Amino acid sequence: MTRDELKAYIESNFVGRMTLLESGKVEPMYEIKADDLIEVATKLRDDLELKFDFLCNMGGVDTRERLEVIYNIASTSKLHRLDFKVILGYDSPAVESICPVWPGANWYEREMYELYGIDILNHNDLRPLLLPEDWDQGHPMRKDWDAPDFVRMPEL
Amino acid sequence: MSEYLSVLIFIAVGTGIVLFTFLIARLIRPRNPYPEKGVAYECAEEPIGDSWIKFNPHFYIFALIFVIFDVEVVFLFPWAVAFGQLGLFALVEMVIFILILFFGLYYAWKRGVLKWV
Amino acid sequence: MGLIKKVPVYTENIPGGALVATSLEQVLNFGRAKSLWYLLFGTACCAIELMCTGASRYDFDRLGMIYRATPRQADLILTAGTITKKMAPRLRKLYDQMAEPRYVIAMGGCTINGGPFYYDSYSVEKGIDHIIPVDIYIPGCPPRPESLMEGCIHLQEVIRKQKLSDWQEK
Amino acid sequence: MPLVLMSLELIEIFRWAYGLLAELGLPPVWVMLISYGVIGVLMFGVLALLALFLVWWERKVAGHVQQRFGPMRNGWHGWYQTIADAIKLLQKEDVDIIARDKFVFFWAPVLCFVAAFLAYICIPFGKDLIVADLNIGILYIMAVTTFTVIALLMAGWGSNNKYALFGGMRSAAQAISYEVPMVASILTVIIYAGSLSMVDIVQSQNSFFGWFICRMPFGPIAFVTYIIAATAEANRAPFDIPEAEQELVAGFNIEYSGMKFAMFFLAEFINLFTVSAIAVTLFLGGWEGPWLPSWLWFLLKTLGIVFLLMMFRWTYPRLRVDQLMEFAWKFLVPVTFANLILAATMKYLGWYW
Amino acid sequence: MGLYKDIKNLLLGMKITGKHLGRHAVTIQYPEEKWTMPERSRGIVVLLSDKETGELNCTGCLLCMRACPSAAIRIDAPRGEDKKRHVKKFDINFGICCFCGLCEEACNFCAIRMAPKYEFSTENKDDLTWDMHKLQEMGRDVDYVDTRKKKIPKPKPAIEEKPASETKPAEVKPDTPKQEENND
Amino acid sequence: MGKLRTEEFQVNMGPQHPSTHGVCRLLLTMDGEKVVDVVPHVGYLHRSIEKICENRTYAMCIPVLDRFEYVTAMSCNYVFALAAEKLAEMEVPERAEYLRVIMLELNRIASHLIFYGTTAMDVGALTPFLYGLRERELIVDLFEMTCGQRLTYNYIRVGGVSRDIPKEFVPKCREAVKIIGEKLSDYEGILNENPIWIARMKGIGLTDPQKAIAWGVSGPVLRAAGVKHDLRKDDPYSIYNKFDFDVAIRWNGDCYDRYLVRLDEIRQSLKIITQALDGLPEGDVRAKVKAKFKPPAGEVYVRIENSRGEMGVHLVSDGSTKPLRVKTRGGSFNQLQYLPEIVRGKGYLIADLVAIFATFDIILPEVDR
Repeated sequence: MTRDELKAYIESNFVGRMTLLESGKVEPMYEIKADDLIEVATKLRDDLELKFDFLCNMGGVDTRERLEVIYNIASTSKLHRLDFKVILGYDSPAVESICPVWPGANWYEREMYELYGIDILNHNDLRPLLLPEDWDQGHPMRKDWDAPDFVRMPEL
Repeated sequence: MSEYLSVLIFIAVGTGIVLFTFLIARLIRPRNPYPEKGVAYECAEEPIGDSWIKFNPHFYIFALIFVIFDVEVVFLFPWAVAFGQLGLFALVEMVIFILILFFGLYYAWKRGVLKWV
Repeated sequence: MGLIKKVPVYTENIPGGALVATSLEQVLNFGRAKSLWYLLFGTACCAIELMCTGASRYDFDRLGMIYRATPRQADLILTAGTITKKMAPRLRKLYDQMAEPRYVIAMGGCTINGGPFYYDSYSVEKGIDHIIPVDIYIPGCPPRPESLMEGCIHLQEVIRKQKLSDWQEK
Repeated sequence: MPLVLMSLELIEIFRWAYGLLAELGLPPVWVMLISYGVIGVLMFGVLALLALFLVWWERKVAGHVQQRFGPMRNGWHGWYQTIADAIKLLQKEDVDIIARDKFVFFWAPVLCFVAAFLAYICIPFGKDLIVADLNIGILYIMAVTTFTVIALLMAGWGSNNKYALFGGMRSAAQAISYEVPMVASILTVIIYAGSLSMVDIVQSQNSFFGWFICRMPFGPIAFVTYIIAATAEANRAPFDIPEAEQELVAGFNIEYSGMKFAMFFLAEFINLFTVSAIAVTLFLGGWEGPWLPSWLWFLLKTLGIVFLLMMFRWTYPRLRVDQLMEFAWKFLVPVTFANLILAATMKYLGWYW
Repeated sequence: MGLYKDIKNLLLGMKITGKHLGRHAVTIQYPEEKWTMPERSRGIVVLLSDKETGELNCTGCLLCMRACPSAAIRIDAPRGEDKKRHVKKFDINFGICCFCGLCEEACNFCAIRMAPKYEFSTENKDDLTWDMHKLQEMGRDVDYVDTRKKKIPKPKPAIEEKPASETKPAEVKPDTPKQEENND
Repeated sequence: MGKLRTEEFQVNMGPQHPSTHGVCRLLLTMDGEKVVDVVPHVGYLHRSIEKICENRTYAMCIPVLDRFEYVTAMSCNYVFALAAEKLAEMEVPERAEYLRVIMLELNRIASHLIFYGTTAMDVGALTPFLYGLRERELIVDLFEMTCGQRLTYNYIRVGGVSRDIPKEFVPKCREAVKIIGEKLSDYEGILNENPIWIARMKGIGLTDPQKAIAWGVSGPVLRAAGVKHDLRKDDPYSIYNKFDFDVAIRWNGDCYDRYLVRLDEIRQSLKIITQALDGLPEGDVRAKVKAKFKPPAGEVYVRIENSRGEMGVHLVSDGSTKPLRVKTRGGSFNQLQYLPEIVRGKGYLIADLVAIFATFDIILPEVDR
């Protein structure tokens, strides 16, 4: 499907569940409510017209105002692509694990959990992935994160 | 039997020289043991569990098959040496002997013993 | 054990003893310098250059340097690549497990000071000299194979200047 | 002068020295003890030099196969590179490993070396140039070199390291598996030689077409199977699974450093030379050859086989451990025994030359 | 049949390695013979000096310092009474430098350059922070095309410069738009 | 002989192990020689590249991202430049696009040559490793001639490439292409049909295409399992639609096929380079970019076909000179995740695991970042 067809299709089939955002520059970027995530994701994957079977990438974003979880998905058979995100607040951010939909999300979610402190619900294995085993300094990818031995780039 | 004396002497000489080099090395090498140094090397990680473990038993089955064949080979050596003087009877008998053993090997093969894992 | 350290002391009073001690020193240093077996230890970009140095174009073997996979038989750690905070205890462990005499070459910016990851990085160790003693620093990101070889030749020269009496200090 | 050199048989020197010793008037037992002792020390020297040379040569061969040079910076083409290595290893610390079996750990390299060393009692380096021509020669060598396996198993067990244990187990399984086809290949020769003595075996192949490798059709088969089994026995690639670097880091010698490691290293190369020497003795006519002195012929032929084994190492990938076993039991053992029966039948029928 | 094929392929492998055995090595034996570095090689950062006066070209504009992604360059160039900057300190820490060449591109005054040199191992970490003088010393023998605008070329060096400018036209060309954009 | 059970035990493979290609730690649960389970532990090379990029300007990000996947640093440069260009809706001169394609494909070959070498080495053949690296040097020479570095290029920039190629580049590149094309027969001769190699590789590490897609596996690993998925064809970026090349594909999904796919890809890359060299237009190599490059606020995810699969960047801009978020994605990340799936319970030996790991061509910076 071309980009416009995709937009139209989603508009007609996901009424109220996926909101088109303006920030997406190339591919359409949608917002999905956190509690609706699994259902929409499953539908995106299983819909015969869409067939988004491939999770390219996912990760957290700290925009200084809120936390976001971005998902970039693609279809290996239909060759189209789509982005969507879940917007979260700073206090106790949590998002449902989408491993049941795309198992490849496993490590991305672990990474997000430790780097952004976004809790992943129903994830069976949230051991630290990238940080040392004895890390106790919080979630370093947050913009306001700081630590005693963290050297910021000098403003030159 | 004087030739066999050489074996003994060689064992003594070989062991002696090796121990002598160890001694020399002991005199000139540095020595600085501390507990971390003695930890078993396991790819820069702390080893998990004991390394003296019950190992895969298939290893012993190989050893058993080997013993059978080695015994056979022991019989074959005098047969081979004296083969020139023995004649047809020895040939046929040894062929039968080998075939019996191969039947054993075949049996082991079919039972899947000849698999390392 | 440790007898060799006393050789210069014993030979001091014998005529020509100093000569014996020096030539012994030279022979032993020659062995150490010319046969640096390095530990196969590469973490990041520098490891690729280390591989290239071992390959046909540059041929590390010419300098008498071959790799050993186990630290027990290695004389030299070429810390090829970034050492992160998670990796630092492992590097220390590897260094501990090496048999003496042992040497360390800090290859590339990351190991010297953290390199491009000095600022703003929450997980990179800023210089491996906090973890293990370093003999030679080779700047570069990553250093060219020639730089690496130059560093190794530099290390060989350093080793050849060592004195019998201060061998076991390190 | 060159002609004199060419006909120089080393054995004359030994005969002359023995004569001197005998004239001293010592009791004969003492003469024997002293002469064997001196020969043992000499042999050690020769083997150490040989191993140093082989290590250097291996590195050169590897280098040139890979379009590089190998050691270059110590002497002409790095000829004293391995001497530097030896001096280095001599002054390398011997790491004290926690919780190991100290006794086993210490004696493993000694046993490994001695086992390799003992084989040299009855390897004929030249005409009459043999320490002791044991009448069970080849059987003795087979028996003695197998001790290496026990040494490797000891090393693996004593190291208190899982990788070392893997290496030890693998080496034991490998060595016992390849022992059978190796012996079977050797037996093919023995049927024709009619003797176990190494000297007799060489003397029974007195012309080029008398070499056992040229005896059709079983000779070449026996030779090839022997070379394969020997490569495995010497733990050489593609059968070097006990110390497979990419799997087991360094295998059984993972915890060894300094001189103890050097002994394993030395034994490995001595074993390499041993299996090549046996191949030469059994299949390639031993010291036989025109023009040159016999020991030189022997050396050249052996180094040729060593070179072949080195080329194997630098060409082929490594077999997996179970494939290695299956290859031994399901291919080599049947083939060698069939070949043995074939050889025996032909000998009985007289269809050979 | 399978056996025959296997043996053939094993021998083929031997043939290939054997073939290489006879060929000459591709090795460059480093300390004796050296690889001629291409002139664009980013070996080390140097400061260039004026070809006539021998003084540093650097004007202390801090462009390179701001362009450096790893903040390895430290410049102290306060404005003097004549409103011009005078370079007091120009340190580069090669333990941080990532040899990306952005400083060279940022510079409008032919003052900083990546030179094809690479032999700088030291025993002391502090030796890797080079000051102005060492950087200048290293840059003495680096040939470059003077593209500064303020200089009025005198007749004498113009002749000398000609062959140099012919050898690297490719290098000058992409630099030109870069300079314009930095002047914005 | 299933009745004979022995103790299961755990062995660490890595972080310092000859065949983990860097600092991956595989915690193996073993039963004798058999691998029962494998748990990858990563993060030993986590250098916080994403955090660093958030505090650098767009131009400065590129040298940092060079270190993200150093084996194919050109791709890292390119994917970030592409994302920034998409954000700023910038046009790139045609010559620059051609140069980019040449560099990307050369780098793909260089990466596959390293793959060839390391895989051969992991399986025990030492000489092919040096042969692979020998030809890689030719490519590295070309890079050094063009951008001055052997490994971290910083060549492809936002708006084009940093410099035009030197004069002697084109003939030298043609020569390198020719030599590599010739040497490929050597590579294949020494390994492809070698019975030991086949025994070690065939039927080992079977990947299931549907599962692989679900796990996000991409690149040669996926193509070896029979999925014709190549972003150069499926989602063409740059000017790949101008070139005539085939997608290398195999169907069995075992180690041997993964190896063959990569060798085929070298061939296809050579083909693309030849076409690109033939069609190389004259002109500028870099669009005008302001010194203070500020793309408008927005976000974009771009992906390209790297030698290890899909490489992508999700770039979020808030309209300032520095990106708000750079989320990188490397093929190895998903492949390493998928690795336990195909090893667990299949009864592979350590040697098989080494071969699988090698043919997945995992390198750790891409996983750890």
